Amino acid sequence: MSSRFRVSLILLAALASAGCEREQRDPRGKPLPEDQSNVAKGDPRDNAYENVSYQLAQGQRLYGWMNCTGCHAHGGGGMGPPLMDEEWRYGGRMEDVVATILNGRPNGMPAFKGRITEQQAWQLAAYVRSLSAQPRQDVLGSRPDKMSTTEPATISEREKVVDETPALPRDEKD
Amino acid sequence: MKEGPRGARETAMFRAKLGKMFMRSALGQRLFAPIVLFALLLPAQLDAQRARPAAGAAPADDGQWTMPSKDFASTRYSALGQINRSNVRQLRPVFNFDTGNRRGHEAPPLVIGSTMYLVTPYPNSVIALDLAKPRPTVKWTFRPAQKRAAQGVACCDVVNRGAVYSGGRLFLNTLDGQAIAIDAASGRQIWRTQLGNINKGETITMAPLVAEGRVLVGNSGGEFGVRGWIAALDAGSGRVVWKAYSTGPDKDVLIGPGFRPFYPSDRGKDLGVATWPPEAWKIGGGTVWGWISYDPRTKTIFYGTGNPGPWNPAQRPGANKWTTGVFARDIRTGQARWFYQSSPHDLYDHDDINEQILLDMPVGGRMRGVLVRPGRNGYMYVIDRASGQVLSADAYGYINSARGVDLRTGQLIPVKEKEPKEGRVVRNICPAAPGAKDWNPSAFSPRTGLIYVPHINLCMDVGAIEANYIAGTPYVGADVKMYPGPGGNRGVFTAWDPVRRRATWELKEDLPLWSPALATGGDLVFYGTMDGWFKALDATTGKLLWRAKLDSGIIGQPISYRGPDGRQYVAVHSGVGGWAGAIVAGALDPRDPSGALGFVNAMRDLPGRTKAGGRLFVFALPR
Amino acid sequence: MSVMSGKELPRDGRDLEGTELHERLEKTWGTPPGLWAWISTVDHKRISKRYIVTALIFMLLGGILSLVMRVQLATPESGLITPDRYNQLFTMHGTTMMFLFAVPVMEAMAVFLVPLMIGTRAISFPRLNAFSYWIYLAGGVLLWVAFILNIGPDAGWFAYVPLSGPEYSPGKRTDIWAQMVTFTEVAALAVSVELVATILKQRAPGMTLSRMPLFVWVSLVTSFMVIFSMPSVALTSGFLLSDRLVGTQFFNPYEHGDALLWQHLFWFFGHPEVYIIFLPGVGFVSHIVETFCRRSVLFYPAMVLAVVSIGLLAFGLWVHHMFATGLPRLGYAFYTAASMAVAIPSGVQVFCWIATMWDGRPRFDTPLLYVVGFIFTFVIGGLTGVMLASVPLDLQLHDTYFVVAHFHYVLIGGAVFPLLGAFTYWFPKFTGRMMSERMGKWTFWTLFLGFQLAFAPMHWSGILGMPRRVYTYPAGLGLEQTNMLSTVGAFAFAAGLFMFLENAAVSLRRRANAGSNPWDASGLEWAVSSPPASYNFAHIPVVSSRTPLWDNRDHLPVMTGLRVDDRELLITTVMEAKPDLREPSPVPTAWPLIAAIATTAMFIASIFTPWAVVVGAVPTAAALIAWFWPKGPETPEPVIQ
Amino acid sequence: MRRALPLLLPLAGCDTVQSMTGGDGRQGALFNDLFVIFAIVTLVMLALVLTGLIASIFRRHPAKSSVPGENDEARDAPFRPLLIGWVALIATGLLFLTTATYLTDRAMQARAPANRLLEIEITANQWWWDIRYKSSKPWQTIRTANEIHLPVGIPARITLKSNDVIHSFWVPNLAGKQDLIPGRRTDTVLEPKRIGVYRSQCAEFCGAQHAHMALDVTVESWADFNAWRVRQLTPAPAPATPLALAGYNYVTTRECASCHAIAGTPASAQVAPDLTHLASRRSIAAGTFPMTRGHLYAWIADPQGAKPGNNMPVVGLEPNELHSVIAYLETLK
Repeated sequence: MSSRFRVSLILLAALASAGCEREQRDPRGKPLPEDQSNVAKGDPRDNAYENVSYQLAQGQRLYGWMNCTGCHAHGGGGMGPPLMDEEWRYGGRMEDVVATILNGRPNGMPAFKGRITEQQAWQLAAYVRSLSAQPRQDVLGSRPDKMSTTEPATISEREKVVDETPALPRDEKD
Repeated sequence: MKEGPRGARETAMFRAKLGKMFMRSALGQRLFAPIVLFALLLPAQLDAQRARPAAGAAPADDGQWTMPSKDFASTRYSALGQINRSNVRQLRPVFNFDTGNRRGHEAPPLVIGSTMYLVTPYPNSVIALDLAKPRPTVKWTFRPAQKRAAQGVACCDVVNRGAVYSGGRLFLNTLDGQAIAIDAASGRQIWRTQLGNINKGETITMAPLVAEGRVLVGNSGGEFGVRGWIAALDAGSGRVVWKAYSTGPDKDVLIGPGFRPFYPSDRGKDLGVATWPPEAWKIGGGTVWGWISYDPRTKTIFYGTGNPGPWNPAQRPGANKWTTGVFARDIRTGQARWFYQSSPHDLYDHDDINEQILLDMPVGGRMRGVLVRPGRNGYMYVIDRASGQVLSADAYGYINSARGVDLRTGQLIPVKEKEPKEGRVVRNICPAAPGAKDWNPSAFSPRTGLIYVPHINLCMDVGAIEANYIAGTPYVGADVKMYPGPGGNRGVFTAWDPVRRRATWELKEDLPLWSPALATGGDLVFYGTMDGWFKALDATTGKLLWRAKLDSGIIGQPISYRGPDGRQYVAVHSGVGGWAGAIVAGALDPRDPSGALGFVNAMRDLPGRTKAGGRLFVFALPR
Repeated sequence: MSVMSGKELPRDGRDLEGTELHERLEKTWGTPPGLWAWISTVDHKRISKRYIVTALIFMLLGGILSLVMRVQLATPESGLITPDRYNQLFTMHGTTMMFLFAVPVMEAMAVFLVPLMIGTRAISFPRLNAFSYWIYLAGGVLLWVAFILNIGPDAGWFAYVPLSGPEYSPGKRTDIWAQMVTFTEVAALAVSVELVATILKQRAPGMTLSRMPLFVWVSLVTSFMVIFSMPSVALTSGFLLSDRLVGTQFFNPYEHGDALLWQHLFWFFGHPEVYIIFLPGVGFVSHIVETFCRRSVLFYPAMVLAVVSIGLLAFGLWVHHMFATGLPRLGYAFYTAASMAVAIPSGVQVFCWIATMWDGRPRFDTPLLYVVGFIFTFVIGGLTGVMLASVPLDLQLHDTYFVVAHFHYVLIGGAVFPLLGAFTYWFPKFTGRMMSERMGKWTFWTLFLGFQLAFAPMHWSGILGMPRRVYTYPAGLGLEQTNMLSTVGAFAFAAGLFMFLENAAVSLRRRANAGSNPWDASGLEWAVSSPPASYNFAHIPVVSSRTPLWDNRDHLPVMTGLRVDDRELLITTVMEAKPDLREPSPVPTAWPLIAAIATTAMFIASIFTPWAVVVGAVPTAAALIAWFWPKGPETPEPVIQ
Repeated sequence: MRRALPLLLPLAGCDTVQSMTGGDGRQGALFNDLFVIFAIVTLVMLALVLTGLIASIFRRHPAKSSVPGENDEARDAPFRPLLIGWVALIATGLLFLTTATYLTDRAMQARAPANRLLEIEITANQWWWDIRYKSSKPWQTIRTANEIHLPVGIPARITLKSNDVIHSFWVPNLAGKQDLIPGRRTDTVLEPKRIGVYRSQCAEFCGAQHAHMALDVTVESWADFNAWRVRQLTPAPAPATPLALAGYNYVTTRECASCHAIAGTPASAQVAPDLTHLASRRSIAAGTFPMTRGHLYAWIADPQGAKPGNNMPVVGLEPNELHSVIAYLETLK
């Protein structure tokens, strides 16, 4: 009985660590680590933001509030490049995305340093990475309460449009 | 033009009778009939049944192409007739030139003498080609110094709509908000004036208009909460002579005692403030990024103002003067003469920046000096040039967001259910945000009296959300998905008879038409499609006579000119892009239907049908 | 007519008596000691006891949460717990009390009592009964483990969308809540189906519908209510899960979903739910009143009619939870009238109990004290309910502490007091031991006064403008005193509950001394030994009145003819309870547990990936196939008269 | 009669700024009348039940010897008229209450003529109130937050919408609740009868800071209201001191300007409360603190301290920045 009890305790602890990480709600964000010598291992804030549902949800809200949508749409891009594909012009790690957001990039990405807090930049970066399915998929909610951007709209039924071109002797092509 | 309606009809009847009498007489039949017929019928057509370009605004064709709209009346009509309906099938490319740029090429080539000038999208290089050589070569290239960050605040691809030649100089605008004059011979910069501030989201994409020694320039950035303006620069020095804003107090808008709008709703003090919530006019848009026409007789410019910001209408209750309307201004002082607002309190991003073709034509039996403009909102407006009165407004595309235009008040009659609302997607709004027709201008042929309108047939779903203004970032407040309108075709090419107020013929195109039209004296119309077909139609019947597939989709402005060898040439840029082609030019992800402000949803097939490019193509008949 | 038998059967035990019969039956029906038997048992009494103990543990846990909340609210702007945690606390409190305590404990009481009251040897579908317990346990454990891991739901027990939707409730908190609802509704539906079948088809011969004990009537009505209302919440929590997990648009107003759809569907379940909890209390009270006043409850037909009409009315007043949403005003009048009309059957019941006390010879033992406490508290709760039915009053009182006070008066007054009375009353039947009467009286008064102290001031808190579900309130609004009183009262009430459990625990350690009918009650459940044998009745009793043990004090007529070497039940007709068939009853098996484990794994995994539904369907189907695999001809045989 | 309600509520003591007993609005007063009617009827019913209960407990019951359950059905009969009477009494009472409900509801619904209405639009957000006073003249639209002013005696139509989850608008002293539901538009009318200061609080659970989502309601004379309205239309004054100027520069160009607007400055963001007349308001952070310098410091230095989970981030201002920002904000009267 006691060994079974111990096993279930261990299982519970494992669950706890998995569950707690995703479910943490820290409205102040994670402070910068004191010791920066371990940079090679990656910033410890990576997981604290992108595997935490609350931070991703905050990032999702800020993505709208800070007008990211205006240029990058809901990941498909527009004035700015798409964010939902695998391509990263300036690097796709959390630190790179945060740097892009805070410092801007020369071809038009404005710098948000001084306009948003560093914590918000991390939240945004986590959300941006989720657009291309980088973090765990069970962390972010399925959809926001906004217009669906996963379904194409086709209210007017599209008919096949016949090209009314007569047969030509030859089509010029360079 | 003081002929009354009865007078015109009687004159025409008299001439017709006279013609019949001559035809019946043996003498007439044998000797004089052809000559007399020609002499009698031509003026009859011009006077009674047909529109013609405004007197003085469209001088006789010299075979050159000095400004994007061809002339001040904006006809895009070349009188050259060497290429005509019978020989167009032999048209073939004579040379092409790679601009080295892969974004949307909306600019036309200019031809002055034996030199052709090209303007590329950002970085807006100007390339002079020597046409005198058998294989045209580059005479010089001008690369304006400009800020790279400007690319980030260009709403709809980093396009440029062309330069203007005047008095030995080329004038062009750069994306980062400069107006530049260069010496056409050497490519040397003469002056440059910084007009726009990209940190606020201001860019310039329009082609300037030069007249009376003034260079007219307006800003872009209606999706960034900028305040729209048009400025007149001294062509010699680049000094700003006047600057008229599209919102704000009358003194900023250059509204003075000479302002006589036709409709009472446009009269009143400081309407540019009073028709907005407090402070909203400062970030209210009304940019001037489209086409300017000029009537030299009255020294009046006509231009349209862009959409109010943000798109979400709930954030700007009121009529939002002076956005989405047409201004008539004195070119010398900038003082407004009249204004007409086609979409008060715009709901759908229906910028009113489309071309205005200045015509003299019979309206209700009387010749009137009018401007005709196919509006974004789907109505073909005929407006009196002198008074600003709307003489007619007829739908030329499918519209379900409005019931029509009340000609008594000039007001658009909106359909309440189609008004975008916060919290709920409004579906199936037609026409969509780019309107029934976007920037790409129509052409007018005095030979057929028809206006050739390349336009689009898209509807959309809009989910309005509260937009947040942060300087230098988009200020839109709407999620949009566009899709083909009724019929399933996304583009339409319409030949519109402005006198009879209806389409003479119409051609469905699968893809939206984003390229302007060109009409020629050979009774041909040219236009391009986004999958790269360059087409020539019979101007009277709309029959497709010739087409050629180019390496990339066409959104450029086709022109026609007489080369140094005396032959007629037709030239156009390929290079897909712009708002409609952003999915290719910007390599957008088709999985997100809201991409490019919702245009991606309608263009998901485009990447499979064309690729990015940027190349000038010149066609001619075989020697 | 005392004996009706089938044709001569060699093994039917008709000639057996006393110990030999007991041994034969115990061999057939009993559960041998050992873990395996413990897992595989299908005895309704054992499963009911598990249910009750589990539900009480959940009640204690939920109660502890309420004490923490009361400490937080004792003083204004208290910083004891964070708002995030507080929101989890009240959500867990409401969810635990409604889904994991109140409904299961009421159904568990019915699972124990109904077969005994109607004179049958087992509940129908006993394996389903076992399955329902395991599923219920899994749902409860899921919720509480999640809470301990800081994944407790935090959107309130009615989880209004869009707050509970994918955008505003990030993480898995609400998914766990919604899936817990799925677990408990499966369990409740299963039990309800068993009860309906048992009540309609397994009553002792002669127990016509008009002789059915009131608690059995109540169980029948609540079971039907569960069957009709639970699908509504199943549907809507399914919508919520699919919105949250696969991005459907049921509740997204932008995509023409509707936030109010949730409220309609939830309250179409939620309001009947209140009566599902309260009606068993009516049954308990009726039995206690009868026994301790030594007189059957007045106007049995009126009582039955009242119960049935409450059951029907319960489905016609869900909108009174939604008066503030701005629905069309005209419709409100109907819901106001329907809500107020509930006062009529309730008034009839209260009248009948009081008149029974008046006309009977009441002996104020602890169970009857609970009835008195119940009547006082429930009438107050009912009258504030009449106030809340009035639209103009509700628009002010809605979602304030006035409502909190109201529903605690109704639910604690109307359901928990009768339940505690019922525990005391049937404790000898469950355990064979009496609870301490002296301790019981102390307990009652502590609970009663503690309750009034805790909840009466909440009416004032509400009127002074305190909304419910606030983790704190500002000073200076006059809320300090009322909240402090409530906190003190809550602790007194908690002390009372502790005394009750203490009393039960101490009593359990005493010698079994209760005898089969310690209270001299009238129902069939008192005809069997305390605690009842595994087979309940050695012979199936035959009934000729509503109070068989009072009317046949010397010898209860019985019928024989059921096998003793195999599990067999007597099936009677629906209306007249005439013997009809002999139906085999399933033997113990572990398949319900295995099926429950498979189902649980599928439900929980589906929170993390929708593919779990597909993958998890395989083991679930396998377990069910094994469970239902036919084991030979087991057709029911007719009873030959 | 409306003054009778407090008498029924001994603990209430006095009317507070957030109490149903106030009856300071037309609907609130009608509520009080109806509540008193209900209270009287229900108390009478309660008294009847308790009388019966106590009487049947304490009456002298028959001797214990007789057999239980004997002749029960026969003994039911004498109680039948009593039961019928009791049911009739309840039904009459309910009918009376239903009628009173209906009449009160009708009276509450009675709308004033449209030309006398004040039009206000309230948008709920997690966890603050966005207020717009509409006008047929768009430039006279007022935007403010977490505070409404109402002229006494004039009905104000309030249009309600929500930007995120369901909230409920409730000024207990003036009128009942009305939910704000995303995707729907609801409305209510407030008609204050007495000059005073009241407090409104969100009444539908809306997430982490539901408890701190309050709205100050000032009911004042027509003249005072108009003065307030004119003041609200004026843009923020230019900063006068060097310290305020430093604050102005920070507020209008840095993090603050990404969410807040101050009329007359470049800050025009709209997702957070408008700050143009911040210092003239009664409270900070949707009724969380009173408007004092100390609380302003506390709020801006650490918004997650007293209102954890709200959407204002911890910016981490340096002390000198904090001083200047506060100095500037205090000029926004």
